[in-house]
Amino acid sequence: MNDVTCAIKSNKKIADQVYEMEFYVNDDLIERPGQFVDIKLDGFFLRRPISVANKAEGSITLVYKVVGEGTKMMSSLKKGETLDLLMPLGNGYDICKAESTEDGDIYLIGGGLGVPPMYLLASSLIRAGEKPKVILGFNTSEEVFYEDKFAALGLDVTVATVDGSHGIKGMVTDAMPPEAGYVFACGPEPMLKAVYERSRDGQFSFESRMGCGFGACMGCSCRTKYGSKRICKDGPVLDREEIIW
Amino acid sequence: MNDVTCAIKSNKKIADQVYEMEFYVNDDLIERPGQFVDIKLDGFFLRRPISVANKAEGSITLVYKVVGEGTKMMSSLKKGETLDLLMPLGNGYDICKAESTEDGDIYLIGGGLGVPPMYLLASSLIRAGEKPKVILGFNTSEEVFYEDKFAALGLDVTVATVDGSHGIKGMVTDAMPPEAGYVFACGPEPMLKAVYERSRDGQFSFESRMGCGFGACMGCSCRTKYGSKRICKDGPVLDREEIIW
Amino acid sequence: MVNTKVELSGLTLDNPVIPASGTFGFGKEFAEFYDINILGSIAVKGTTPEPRYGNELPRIAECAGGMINSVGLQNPGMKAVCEKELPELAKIYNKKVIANICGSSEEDYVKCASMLDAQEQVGILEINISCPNVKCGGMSFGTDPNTAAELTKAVKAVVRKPVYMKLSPNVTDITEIAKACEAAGADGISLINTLVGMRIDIKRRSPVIANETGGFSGPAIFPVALGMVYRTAKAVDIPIMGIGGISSARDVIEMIMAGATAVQVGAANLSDPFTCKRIIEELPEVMEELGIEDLSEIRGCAK
Amino acid sequence: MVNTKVELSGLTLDNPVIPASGTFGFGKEFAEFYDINILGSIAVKGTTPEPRYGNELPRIAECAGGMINSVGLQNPGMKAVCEKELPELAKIYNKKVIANICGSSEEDYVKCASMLDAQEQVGILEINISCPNVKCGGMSFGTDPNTAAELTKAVKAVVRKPVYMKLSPNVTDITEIAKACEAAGADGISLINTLVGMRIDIKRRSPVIANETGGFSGPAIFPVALGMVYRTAKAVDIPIMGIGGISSARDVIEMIMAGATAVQVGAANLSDPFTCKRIIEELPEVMEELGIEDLSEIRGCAK
Ligand SMILES: Cc1cc2nc3c(=O)[nH]c(=O)nc-3n(C[C@H](O)[C@H](O)[C@H](O)COP(=O)(O)OP(=O)(O)OC[C@H]3O[C@@H](n4cnc5c(N)ncnc54)[C@H](O)[C@@H]3O)c2cc1C
Ligand SMILES: Cc1cc2nc3c(=O)[nH]c(=O)nc-3n(C[C@H](O)[C@H](O)[C@H](O)COP(=O)(O)OP(=O)(O)OC[C@H]3O[C@@H](n4cnc5c(N)ncnc54)[C@H](O)[C@@H]3O)c2cc1C
Ligand SMILES: Cc1cc2nc3c(=O)[nH]c(=O)nc-3n(C[C@H](O)[C@H](O)[C@H](O)COP(=O)(O)O)c2cc1C
Ligand SMILES: Cc1cc2nc3c(=O)[nH]c(=O)nc-3n(C[C@H](O)[C@H](O)[C@H](O)COP(=O)(O)O)c2cc1C
Ligand code: FES
Ligand code: FES
Repeated sequence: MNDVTCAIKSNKKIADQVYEMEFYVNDDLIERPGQFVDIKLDGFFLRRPISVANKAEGSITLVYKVVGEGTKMMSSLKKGETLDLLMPLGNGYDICKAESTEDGDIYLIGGGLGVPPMYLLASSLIRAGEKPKVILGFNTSEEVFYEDKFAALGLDVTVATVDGSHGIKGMVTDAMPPEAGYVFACGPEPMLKAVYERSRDGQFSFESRMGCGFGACMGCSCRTKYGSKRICKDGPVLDREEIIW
Repeated sequence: MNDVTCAIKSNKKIADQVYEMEFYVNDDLIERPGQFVDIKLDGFFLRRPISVANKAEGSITLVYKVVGEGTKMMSSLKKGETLDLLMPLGNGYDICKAESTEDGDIYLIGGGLGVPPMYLLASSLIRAGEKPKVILGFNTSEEVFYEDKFAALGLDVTVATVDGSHGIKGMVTDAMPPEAGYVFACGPEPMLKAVYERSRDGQFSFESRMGCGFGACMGCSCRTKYGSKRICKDGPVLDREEIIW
Repeated sequence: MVNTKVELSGLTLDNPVIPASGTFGFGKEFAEFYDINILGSIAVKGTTPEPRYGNELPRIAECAGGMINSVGLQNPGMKAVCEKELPELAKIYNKKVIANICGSSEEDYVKCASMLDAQEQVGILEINISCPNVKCGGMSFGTDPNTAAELTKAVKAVVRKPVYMKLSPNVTDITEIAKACEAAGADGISLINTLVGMRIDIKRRSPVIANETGGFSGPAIFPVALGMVYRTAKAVDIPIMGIGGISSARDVIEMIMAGATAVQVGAANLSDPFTCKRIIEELPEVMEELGIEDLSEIRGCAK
Repeated sequence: MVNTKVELSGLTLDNPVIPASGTFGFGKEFAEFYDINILGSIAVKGTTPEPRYGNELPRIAECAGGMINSVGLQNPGMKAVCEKELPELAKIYNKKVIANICGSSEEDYVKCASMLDAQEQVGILEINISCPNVKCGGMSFGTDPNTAAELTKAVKAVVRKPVYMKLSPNVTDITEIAKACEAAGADGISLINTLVGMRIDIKRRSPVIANETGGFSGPAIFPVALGMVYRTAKAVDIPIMGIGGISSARDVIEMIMAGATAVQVGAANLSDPFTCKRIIEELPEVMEELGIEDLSEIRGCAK
């Protein structure tokens, strides 16, 4: 774990209320897709956890939605300004586990702000020789982002919007087969649960309000079949078989 | 009273821990020497009261000493940054009262950070046809500021330092006649009291920790011969005859 | 158009925003900043039977997100309040005000309450049994349910206007005190007053405040106030004025969702004199954003 | 060279800075950030006889200058603490630690205290009678002087190590509880634990914390903590660990001037994991600036 101060390379709007921010930082710090950073913002006591959406030589990219005062402040930051981050945090997705399954396609399923970590995950899986199918869910067309980026990776991408204004109408599960072999999912809890029910195996990334973000305070513990786990440290990614709803 | 947002024109060190800051603002807002502004600083709940040291067409100047976190932050502000000020605050010095006395010289006596308001006062008195004598007190030579500026006004200036490293050795009272006719004084309370005892008449400016700075909270009330007065609104300048020590 | 009106013991306020007692004087300093007629009401400075100078200086200390005061109820006494301060306020404010009353004995409270009850301008009597800054009286009335109930009864016996008991947060169980006041006939509860707090000047090696400790308030105390309003709203059926740390329209909504009918804004007026104006202007926008048409829809909705 | 050493019931600490219970786990997460051997001591996570999962999520809410937690004493139980957590901590921390003990009954406390008393690593037993986050036990032991005294006696009867009673600030008069604990044989007092606080999510119209209210701490509560330490230090003769809102070396000095012998740093560790390291590094500089050679010179000097 590191506490790094890094300069903003860019910070721009990419969809309704959604921003993409790139930082200059040693990208080797991020070991796995699904890991996150915890951002200290002036005037806020707690840090803001945001998943890593992408990394390049010497930089990482986050995608975040303005939902409250903290993310609003983030959206006002300019190129050159610096931020204090703790990183890397969380276990992240273990792509080796997916390789070992042999029953059918691998699905990457992201809902809303669960989409960003799927992008770095997709790149990692491709590098490992996999070709996952991508399903992205949003409420409406104005919220859609990253569809083109996933397509540019050469992947099969389906977008579902609740109001049908873009892609198919409905939920991500409406774009899933009745029972998917292996899923990597990130998104709101009701979505995760629906995906869970239509999958045989997989990894699911959870959110929780966090005190520390690095495993010390027990503010984020959840029950699993193997006892209590800290979403910030032992998660945010849990294996399908250990999840208790 | 006004709440103004104004841009910093300059902010520079002029003596040990002492800074001079100039703002762009309508200087007509300042009606009298001895008035002050109350500055909102990011991250601090209460405002910081600072006397107006000088004004020019479209700007005012403050001189302040770094004594704590708030003034430390002020000292780090750069040209072009903006500050939120309440102004003008306080009654200020009434120079008409001094004109009416006929027994001898008018003395301007400033100690430490009581010196700045004396400068605007000196200019006002000169404009009104007076030629006050100026006595400035500091602890040591490194703290001395504005001696040259008073001299440039054509006034007779005496500087006293406690350690004798500049000007005469001693307190401002060591540079005073046994009994001064009319004094305008600003400085630490022990100095004010000593000056009070060596003067027949005059006006004294007091400090107090303030809640509001504009007369609403009674956080700064002091006892006077005419009942309680609010240092921020009915003061900071009190007439000699009303003061109770 | 959203409706910001609220009703408080028969008094209809244009909006729930009321400057808290002691942080707004008798209004005139704020009238220099904006037209104070926009305010729902005004809780004027705490009044005692006799004039009071208050505590020695320094009376103010700064804290992270707030301040400490030990003004000690400096006020000109009930006669001057009725004959001078309130008539002057009437010239610049044309709505009913909330009189805030304090004393050192039951007799003090009763005397002061009955005199202020007779003022037409006064809509509600707020009985401050929670001031941490006065030696006898004040908080001591607010820390024991029986004493609080007796005082409530004594005041209610001599007045016609609604009586709100203003409680101290410096107690083990605020709901007990609130229930005792309700049972004794209080028309409403105002809470919270300041927390006991302190700062030390490490250079001078002594307390910043002459009185050593003082009353701590401002945004820092909001979570404490909210929790007490929430718990008290569940415990009593009379209306609550939510006070403590409010500085934004969102804070107002949070307080009302916790169970408050109206709110008071204290320390925030001092650091930004436009606070109440800003809140009143932002409130309709925030209500629209949250889909709230009328504040009564959300009162106590957080369960 | 200034001397930052302090003595706490016979234990000499290299400096007065101790991470507060519940905000430092059993040290290992912080050891990834810095060498934790610089710490004066460590107050480890509150321990109960049986393992405890704690409260439902969400357990955390943010406030201006602080946070609310309702972890609810999640811990692996005293057996796992003694057999696993403490031995693991011993590998990365070579000084004595402070065991923090909680329970739902006197029996729980006694059981847990006697087991932890037997651990060589433990230098002080801190009895948490102030947790606002557990339904039975916890705070209820800390709000009544008699109950607090009885528990103190019961624990003292079965242990040899110094016993510090950790008190709740959510009481009318903390000095009464502290005096009762002192009379019952406590070796020291730790204060304060968290204030009861709350936040409401105005979009969801419900409390942020699943448990509704929780324990409020962080820089925002510093003035409350300081005032309580100050008043308690005047009321008792046993040493005090000052806790609440500390985030800088200047805060440490202020707490010691109020009467604390050592201090604990809680929530600030969570938002900045380097807080204790920074404080320990800054402390000698601040002492020099203020002309303090030894911390014992200034203990309780603010009068
Ligand atoms: C592991 C993890 C990864 C995340 N990745 C992303 C991402 O890639 N992009 C993105 O837009 N969002 C992400 N989130 C959610 C993001 O952390 C919140 O939207 C953000 O903290 C809201 O801050 P705010 O100040 O704008 O909102 P406010 O509601 O004002 O925040 C108040 C407090 O609640 C916390 N909070 C509010 N919502 C959430 C939430 N959903 N999850 C956790 N804490 C919350 C805040 O951190 C803060 O402490 C992630 C959350 C977690 C736990
Ligand atoms: C009417 C008036 C005019 C002043 N004019 C000047 C001036 O021209 N130049 C100058 O250098 N200083 C002046 N001061 C003093 C100046 O206000 C303080 O030095 C400053 O507020 C310290 O802030 P800080 O955050 O650095 O110190 P801190 O000690 O960290 O401040 C903590 C709190 O105490 C208050 N405080 C601390 N010292 C004083 C003080 N001496 N007077 C009032 N409040 C204080 C602060 O405002 C703040 O609320 C004046 C004070 C008053 C009342
Ligand atoms: C300077 C000052 C003076 C106060 N005077 C009174 C008073 O006279 N009567 C009273 O009931 N409360 C008084 N209070 C308490 C406030 O009315 C309010 O209950 C408290 O400050 C909490 O609100 P806040 O956090 O918004 O400040 C005073 C508060 C301050 C800051
Ligand atoms: C996440 C969290 C968990 C805590 N757990 C405990 C605990 O197990 N035992 C205890 O006595 N106090 C516990 N506390 C209280 C702290 O030890 C401390 O008394 C309090 O937080 C005040 O200090 P602070 O303002 O520095 O946080 C906890 C506090 C926090 C924030
Ligand atoms: S947030 Fe602190 S343990 Fe996970
Ligand atoms: S500081 Fe508020 S009245 Fe003077």
